Amino acid sequence: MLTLIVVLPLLGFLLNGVLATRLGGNVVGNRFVTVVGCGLPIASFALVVASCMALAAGGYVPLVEVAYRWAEIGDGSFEIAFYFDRLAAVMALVVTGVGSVIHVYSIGYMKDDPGYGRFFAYLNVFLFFMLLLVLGRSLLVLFVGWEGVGLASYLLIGFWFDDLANARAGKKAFITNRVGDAGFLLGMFLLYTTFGTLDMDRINAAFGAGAAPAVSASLVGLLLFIGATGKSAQIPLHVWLPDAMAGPTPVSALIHAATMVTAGVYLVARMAGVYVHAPEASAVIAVVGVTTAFFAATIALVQTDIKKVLAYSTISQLGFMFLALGVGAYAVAIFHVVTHAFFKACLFLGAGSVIHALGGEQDVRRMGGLAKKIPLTFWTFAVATAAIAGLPPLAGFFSKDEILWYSFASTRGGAPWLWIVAAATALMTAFYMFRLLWLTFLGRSRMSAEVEHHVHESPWSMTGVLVVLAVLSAVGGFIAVPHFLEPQLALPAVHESLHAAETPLVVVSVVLALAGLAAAAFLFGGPSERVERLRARFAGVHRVLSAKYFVDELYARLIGRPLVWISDRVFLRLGDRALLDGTLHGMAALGRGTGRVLARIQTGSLHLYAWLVLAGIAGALIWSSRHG
Amino acid sequence: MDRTQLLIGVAVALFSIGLVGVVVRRNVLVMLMCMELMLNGVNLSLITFAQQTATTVGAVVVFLVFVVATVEIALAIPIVLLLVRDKHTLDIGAYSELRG
Amino acid sequence: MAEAAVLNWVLFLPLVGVAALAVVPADNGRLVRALSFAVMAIQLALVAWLYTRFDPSVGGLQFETRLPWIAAWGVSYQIGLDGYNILLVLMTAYLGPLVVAGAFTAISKDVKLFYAMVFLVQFAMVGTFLAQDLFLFYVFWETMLIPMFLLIGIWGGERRIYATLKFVLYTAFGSILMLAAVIYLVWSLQKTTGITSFAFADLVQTHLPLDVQTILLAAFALSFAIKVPMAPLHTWLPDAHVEAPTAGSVILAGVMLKMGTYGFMKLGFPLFPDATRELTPVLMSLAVLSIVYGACLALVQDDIKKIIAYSSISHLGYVMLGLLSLDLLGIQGAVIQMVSHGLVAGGLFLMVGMIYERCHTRELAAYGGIAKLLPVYSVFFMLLTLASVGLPTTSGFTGEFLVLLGAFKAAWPLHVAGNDLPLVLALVAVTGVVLGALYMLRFALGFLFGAVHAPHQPLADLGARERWILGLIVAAVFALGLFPYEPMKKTELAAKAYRELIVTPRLTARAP
Amino acid sequence: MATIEGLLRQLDTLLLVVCAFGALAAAVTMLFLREPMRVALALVTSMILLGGIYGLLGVHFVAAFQVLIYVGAVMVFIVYAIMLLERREVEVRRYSRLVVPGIAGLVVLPGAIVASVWKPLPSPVHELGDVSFGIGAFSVAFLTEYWLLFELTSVLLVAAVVAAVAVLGVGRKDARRG
Repeated sequence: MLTLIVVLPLLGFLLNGVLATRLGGNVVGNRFVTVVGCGLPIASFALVVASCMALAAGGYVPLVEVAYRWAEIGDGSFEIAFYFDRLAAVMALVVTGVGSVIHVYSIGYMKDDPGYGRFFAYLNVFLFFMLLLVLGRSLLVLFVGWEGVGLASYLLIGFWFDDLANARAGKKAFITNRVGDAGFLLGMFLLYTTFGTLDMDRINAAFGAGAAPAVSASLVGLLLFIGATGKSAQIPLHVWLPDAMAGPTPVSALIHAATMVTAGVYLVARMAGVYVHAPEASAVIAVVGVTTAFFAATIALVQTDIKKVLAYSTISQLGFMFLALGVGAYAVAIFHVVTHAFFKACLFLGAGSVIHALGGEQDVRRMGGLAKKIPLTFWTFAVATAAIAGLPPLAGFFSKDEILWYSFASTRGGAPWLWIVAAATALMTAFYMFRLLWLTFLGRSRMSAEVEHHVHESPWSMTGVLVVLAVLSAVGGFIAVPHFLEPQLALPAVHESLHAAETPLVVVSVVLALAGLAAAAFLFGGPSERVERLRARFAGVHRVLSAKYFVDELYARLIGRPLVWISDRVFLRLGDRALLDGTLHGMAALGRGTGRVLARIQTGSLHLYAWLVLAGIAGALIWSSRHG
Repeated sequence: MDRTQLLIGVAVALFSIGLVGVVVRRNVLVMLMCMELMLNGVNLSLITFAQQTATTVGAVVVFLVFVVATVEIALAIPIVLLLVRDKHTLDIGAYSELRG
Repeated sequence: MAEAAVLNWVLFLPLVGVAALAVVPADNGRLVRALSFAVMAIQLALVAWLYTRFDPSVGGLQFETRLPWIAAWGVSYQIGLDGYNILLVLMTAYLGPLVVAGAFTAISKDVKLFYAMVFLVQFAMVGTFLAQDLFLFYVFWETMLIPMFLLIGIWGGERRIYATLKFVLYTAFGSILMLAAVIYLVWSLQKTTGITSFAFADLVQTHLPLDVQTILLAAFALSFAIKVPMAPLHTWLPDAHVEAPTAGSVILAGVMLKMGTYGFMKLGFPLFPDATRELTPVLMSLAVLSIVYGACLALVQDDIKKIIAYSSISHLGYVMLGLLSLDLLGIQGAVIQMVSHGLVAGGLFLMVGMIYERCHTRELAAYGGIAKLLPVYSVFFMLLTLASVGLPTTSGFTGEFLVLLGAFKAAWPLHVAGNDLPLVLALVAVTGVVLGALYMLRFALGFLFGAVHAPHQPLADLGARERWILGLIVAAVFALGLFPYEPMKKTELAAKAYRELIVTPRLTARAP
Repeated sequence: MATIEGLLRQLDTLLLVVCAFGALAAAVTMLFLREPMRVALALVTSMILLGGIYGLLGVHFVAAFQVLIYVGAVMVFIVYAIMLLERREVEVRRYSRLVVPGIAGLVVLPGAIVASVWKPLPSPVHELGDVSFGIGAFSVAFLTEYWLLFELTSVLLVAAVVAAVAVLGVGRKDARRG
């Protein structure tokens, strides 16, 4: 059954990819694509639900299903096997559930695109790899899915490849991920070298049994975390995610918000058995996470592209998740993955609906006052915004609040300063999200008359999905994911002395969210001079934030250009052409020159030749008598 | 000085004289004859050693040398004829443009 | 033994093809092409049958033929299949019909001669793989050069003479050294054991002192390293590839480069195990240098054929790394990587040939937005690109992953013991994964995507013949990526034997 | 008897020495004679004397070949060529520019040979001229042990004939065209 869950989307990919594209001559129409492209993920979702029931019926003993043996070398055996436990169940539900609704949403969004079949094929193959990632028992299978989702992301970011910028963004995503993957690979190698297996349950068990002094858990943890930074867009490998917004909006929702980017979180949670024994690695994760959360939030404050704001918000939220992982609250991180999937998917799809309504416009400076024109989109968007801002009792409130709490009080690395940075980030989150809401939907319209005339609410297939997701964003917090995962991923102990602080902290965080709301309302709800004045006051800061701290430029200066320079000048021109070929040509020239000199001897005088023979014989004889 | 040494000495002398003849004389035909002289020197040494060791192989090689000498002359004379027809001289210096 | 007879047929079938071509009228191009294809297809069928008959649980040679050839020198005609060569022979036979079919439209000059040359190359290549006698091996090894030389020299591009000269000089230079080493090796075998033999099985019994081993290994290694090619002996490759006709490039990249790595695996290292262990740091450094150097150079090329040519250098660096790691994973990975590279680079060269037939230029800058113009072509191109990048589910992943895993696994205990070099090399090799993605995606980006521009529009998308060719290659690539179990079982015992041969010391104190 | 045999032996040796020095003297004169015809005669003299040496050594059939093939065929051919070409000859300088190095070579080459190869010979198995083996032994050797070489000589001769004809043919064609 687990195999079938994975294979169904692959089947969809093959059917759509072959029959509905020019490869197979477009033999089927859009209706077929829709049925196959959406039906199979939904079927997959149904199977996941069934598997969950089976899991519950079996008393939550993990289900294992071996598909086939990939390779067997010496004593090492690599199996393609699937593993279904509580964690995998949660993730699989999110992936297939949110995945399915986004598939449905895409029917409307991509309706008139000439690449309709291709789009669904790509979405299906993404789902296939994502399920492989989530359900894989060994790190190898996980890695296959890991790279595969990267591929799907690459293809989907560059979906409209006529514009070279889109294709370039796809390439950037792929390469950045590959950098992380190199670290991931090393982590895998180290684990395999030590334990002779890549099965994650066995590795966790081995660390749990304390039988692993052979290798430092922190080293393994850090190497795997490098992979996670790539996939989950954490500093320093976060640069690809904002550019990835070049893809169609459902892609941004599915891949770059709800599922794929949380793969890093999933990986760390899945390997919790290692990280529990790796306090140094955990500390690094917490610091990287909170730093990423903070800096991404600051950038999001000034972005003007609706999708870019959401992208930086995603990076920031992922930072929160890693913060949770870093302080040992793995189940809480997964909880945030789930709620984040709901509200961020809702936000992205809402943004998609806006973009759809405005005929492709993405700049919030040319929006405003859309609330009345597209009310359904507005209300769902507003709910999701409130959820991400952490207003109770919406989903984001619960998960974020738990993260803040554990970052403050966990005995596994919690610290007040982590809480302070995280709380400041939460404040900024509330601010920039409501800023976005205001700029897009409220206030005066800044649209051109032409665009304004065409504004229309999206079809039901899209708004219906928005409603579903908005409802989930609202009530998702009541799904007690940490509690469900507790038997597998125990929550960290809390410093006893800090118990008293729990309620005040909750109050503070709610106040912070409301403060963000109020600030946004004050700045953007009122006359625009307020914003202008603020921007003028902090012109320098604004420039740095708008330029995303110049990280892209820095990378280009430090890595990109030197690499090309060295390759071109040192390796190609100096190495290959000058030294190697130069030596070769030099030797050839030497040979030719020698030949020319020797040709002088060939005078045509037979006497000379004969004399040379004579001298040669004499010389040879003398030489041989000397040395013989 | 026994016979062997005498004959080998003569053989060496004949070979050397032949070779020097090729070096110093200018007439093509004389040069050809000097080459024959060299071959004769070699033949003499072969026969001498063959006799000394009482084997047939020396005589066999001498026979082969005869054949080669015949062939050489049979080819050299027509070539010389052609060259003379072209250059109207037997002077070897006139043929130096035959070089590659 | 029917199998042994069939194996001989496999070897000599290309010569039969040459003979058959001789009697076919030259002006009947259709017949010439059909005949050539049929012969290659039969060869493939025979090899495939042998592959199924090959028993993976038996070590050593199977389907062996051994006949005395030059008895006085101990030379015999000895061929057979073993774990070392079975996959390579299968791959060579697999590429054969595809190469022939790929050249149907590309070659219009001296068609008969062209196919005759392809047959001769095929004959020599299969022979090199099958030979179990050093003399026979050397004969095939050298025979290979001549038709290849003609293929580039007659049907090549503008600077073909320069390219052929460079190719032949490099390879001939290596061969001469190897010949000298071969003679010395056989001589010393005779001195020490009294056996005069060129058979591999006998030669691996030679015991030699370390310094002699080192010199002989250096001679063999130079010859093989030129063929691989390993940096810094690689500069003949880009020129040869660029000037060669498509079929030539495919043969060159697909099979001929493996001669070098196969030579190392079958001969170079097992014959001189102690020197190999001694020189491993140097050779491994060169392998890793090749990986990085080839990748960096591929990054800055403007000629699409050169990109693939330099990528070959990088990919074969992995093979060398795997072979030198002396870990079973690495060795098996190296074998798979050889086959994978043959398929992927061969496929990419075929694709370059197809676009060249349509647009007559190899300038990367001349292209853009091919995905819009030729969607089917682009799908295949993308798949092969991904295989080249080493994405999971493709054969490239199987090879690279196992090689890197093996290298790391072998390096870690050394690192723990205080020797950091192998670990550092393994780490540098892992960066090749990133660089590989960088240059191939740069290629794909400029080539497939962006605004549409290409010379000689409108362009026709792939026809049925071309789809079949590429489809078969892609199918093999995925088969090897998804189900490497079967093929690796066939090579497992050979990999173990190789490892045993090298880790067992075989020194003597003094020269014979 | 003993004395007669000894006398004969000494006579034998004397003849050998005379022949050897005669051949040598004839060879030396070849270097100095201007007229090719005289050079040819000196060479014939030298060859006949060498034939005498062969005869004295007991290889009579080689001596016969020497006279028949060399003097009878080769030299006649050369003499014929001299007679054919001589009258057109205007003036050929006798010596080349390399006369001094050449003479130096005359000193150096034998010196080198003697210096390098000369060593006390092992006492000969047989005194020279003791064993004489005739045409029979020679023929048997040729037809058994060296049959391949024998066959090859015939091939070589045929090739030479063909080549000579070809050379002359080329010359004729050139002449006609020119």
